[in-house]
Amino acid sequence: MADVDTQREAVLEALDNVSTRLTDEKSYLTDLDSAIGDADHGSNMQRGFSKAAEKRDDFSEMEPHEVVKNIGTTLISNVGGASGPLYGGSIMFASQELEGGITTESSVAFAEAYLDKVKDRGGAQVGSKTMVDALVPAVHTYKKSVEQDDLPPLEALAKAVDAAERGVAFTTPIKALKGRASFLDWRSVGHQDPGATSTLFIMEELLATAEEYLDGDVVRDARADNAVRRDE
Amino acid sequence: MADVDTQREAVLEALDNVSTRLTDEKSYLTDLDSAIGDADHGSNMQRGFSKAAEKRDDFSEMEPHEVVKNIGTTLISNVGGASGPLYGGSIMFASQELEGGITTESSVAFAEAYLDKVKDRGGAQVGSKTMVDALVPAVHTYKKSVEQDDLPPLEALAKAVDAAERGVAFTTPIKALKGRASFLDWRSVGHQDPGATSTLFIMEELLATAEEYLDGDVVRDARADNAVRRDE
Amino acid sequence: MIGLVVVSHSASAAEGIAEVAAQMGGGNARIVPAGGDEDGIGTSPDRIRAGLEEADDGDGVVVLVDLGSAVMNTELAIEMAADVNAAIADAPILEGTLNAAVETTSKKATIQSVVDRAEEAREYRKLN
Amino acid sequence: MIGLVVVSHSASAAEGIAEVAAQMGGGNARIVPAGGDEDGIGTSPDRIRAGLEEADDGDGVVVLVDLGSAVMNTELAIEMAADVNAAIADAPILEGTLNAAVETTSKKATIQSVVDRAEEAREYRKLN
Ligand SMILES: Nc1ncnc2c1ncn2[C@@H]1O[C@H](COP(=O)(O)OP(=O)(O)O)[C@@H](O)[C@H]1O
Ligand SMILES: Nc1ncnc2c1ncn2[C@@H]1O[C@H](COP(=O)(O)OP(=O)(O)O)[C@@H](O)[C@H]1O
Ligand SMILES: [Mg+2]
Ligand SMILES: [Mg+2]
Ligand SMILES: [Mg+2]
Ligand SMILES: [Mg+2]
Repeated sequence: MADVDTQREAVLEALDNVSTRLTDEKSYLTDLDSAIGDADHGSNMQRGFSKAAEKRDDFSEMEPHEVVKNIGTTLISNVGGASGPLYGGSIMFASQELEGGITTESSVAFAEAYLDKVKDRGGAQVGSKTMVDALVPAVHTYKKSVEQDDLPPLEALAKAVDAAERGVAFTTPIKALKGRASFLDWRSVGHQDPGATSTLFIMEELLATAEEYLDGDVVRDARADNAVRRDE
Repeated sequence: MADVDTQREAVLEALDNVSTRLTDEKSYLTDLDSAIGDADHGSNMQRGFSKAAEKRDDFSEMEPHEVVKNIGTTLISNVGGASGPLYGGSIMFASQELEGGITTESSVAFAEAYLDKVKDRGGAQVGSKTMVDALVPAVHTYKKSVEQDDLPPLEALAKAVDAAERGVAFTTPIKALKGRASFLDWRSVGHQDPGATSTLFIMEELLATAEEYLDGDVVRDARADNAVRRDE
Repeated sequence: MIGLVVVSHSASAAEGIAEVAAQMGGGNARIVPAGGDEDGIGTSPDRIRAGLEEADDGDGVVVLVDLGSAVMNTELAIEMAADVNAAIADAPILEGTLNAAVETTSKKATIQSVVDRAEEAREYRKLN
Repeated sequence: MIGLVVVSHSASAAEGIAEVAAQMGGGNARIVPAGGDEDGIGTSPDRIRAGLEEADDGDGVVVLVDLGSAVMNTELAIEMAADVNAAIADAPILEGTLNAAVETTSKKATIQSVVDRAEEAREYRKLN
């Protein structure tokens, strides 16, 4: 296990990376939300994570799990929309799994607790066309890769990111059953879910951060579907 | 049939009498409404009829049924609450029965049309604890007294007023099924309905006006229940 | 496009409901709040009539109402605005307006489909 | 007395609903609007939490909500306000608040009876 200072540094680094990424993706996420929602997912996410990133200094003395918890509460108060309680509340809740420090095992427990809370809070299942569609394959894949296949954490995480990407692609052809988009009924078919997409972006940044800290370099599988990311 | 000028004069005189009476009863009606409603029936009725009475001069050239119709539209715009559309809309609608002039027969048709419109607009039946509980016995009694018993109109109207008074008394021991009071459910039992009460007051003033114009003087039956009027 | 009129006893409730629903319709829905009366809490047939006329572009209007006298004054207003084709939805006012707002932005919307969609809001459950 | 909190995405909708409901409770009900968020349309767990604390006199609180995120933020707020005994009613927001306001003024009211009464508003029909 890395020492506490390194763990904290890694968490803060991840936070910065996520915040920067979501700032870059703000208008893309908002475009996705404008098709089946109220065109605010990009600004919601950008605002919430920027506020958290601005608190870096307040976090500098905390235990790593406390930092994660405080990121959650900051998101709760600042993201707004459905994604605020989902991201913020679930991060806050799952942070307790990290109380003993951030290890491969505790990261699996964190991921599971996070998924459980999102499902519990929002009532969405796989196929509801929400962030759950990205999370379920990602968390299942991560857990199986670590616990059954004994893959190193970085490889497991890379596989999880690919799984999330397949989940994002899966949201496009289905009808929304939860959240604002569900009001559109059949008209939601054919549009990619913003929350699943932001989940993927965050996971990509976690992977990038892990690559730095675990000193590895993984090759991700061929992407499931190029449609899930904006034209670059 | 009285000439048009006398008819119009009688209508305007009735309007004045009703307006004065409702001004006198304003706080009593509001007290009734405060027990099972929102404490505005007195001011609603007073405001609406005062506005109509103030328009006396505008009415001075109109046909009698036009005056009645305009009283209705003035009430629609000025009474407010549930009683606005009920009183105003029904008077407006029923005024067409007076197009051929105000006679005993047309007054029966007016009364029936008025009752039909109140029931139709509000969906209340006898026993819903509304103005319908005063109107049904009054209109039935008036029609029967005129058409079956061949009573002179003044006597028929006096009987109708007594019938309305029994209807008002009947509202007290029952549960409200329509209007605001119905939200109170069982707690509405034991309170007299404000709209039934104002209906009675208006009918009393129509009777007083008719006594003047038909040059009669009728003895009303013993009152059904002293509880229906305020302590004087 | 079918217009919507929101008739609540409170002017600010009507405005707020219209505001939330406008977002659901992606900013394209025609939603006119017509709440309150001259004295504050209440409904006014004259205001509702004006709302009907404002909301109508010729395709007709669906009205969402809160309680008793809102219904009666809306009926009167519809009778008065004889040139506007309008119907009242028997639906919870906020939830019905949201559903209706989405439906009005559909190419296939009709007065009946908007009423139906508004009335489906009765079945809307909020807790999992 | 049981308090009520009205959580709509629109601050003015929440205020207007509270205003109409206050009349139903004969002016005695404790009704706190907690709508909107810092940026306008939305809900805020911090505002809702403050609303819960304001509405509670020790007897508990029932919360009426509009859509999805209002429910989730209310759940979070209830978790945060650990000292307030609160429940969410699965009811149309305006109609449920009116029913609930009447029930809170009953001597026999409990959190459960207020929730039940609010949820009965689903059955409320407006047209004859
Ligand atoms: N009940 C739910 N369960 C899971 N995810 C949900 C739920 N409701 C919404 N979401 C997610 O939230 C995203 C929208 O977030 P955002 O636009 O920030 O909030 P809002 O819809 O309130 O404007 C959706 O794309 C979806 O992934
Ligand atoms: N649906 C209805 N049908 C018949 N009469 C009704 C109906 N609703 C209310 N009323 C009558 O209206 C009266 C209340 O009028 P008012 O206080 O002026 O209106 P509001 O209830 O809107 O404040 C009630 O006492 C009742 O007699
Ligand atoms: Mg959104
Ligand atoms: Mg939003
Ligand atoms: Mg009243
Ligand atoms: Mg009133």
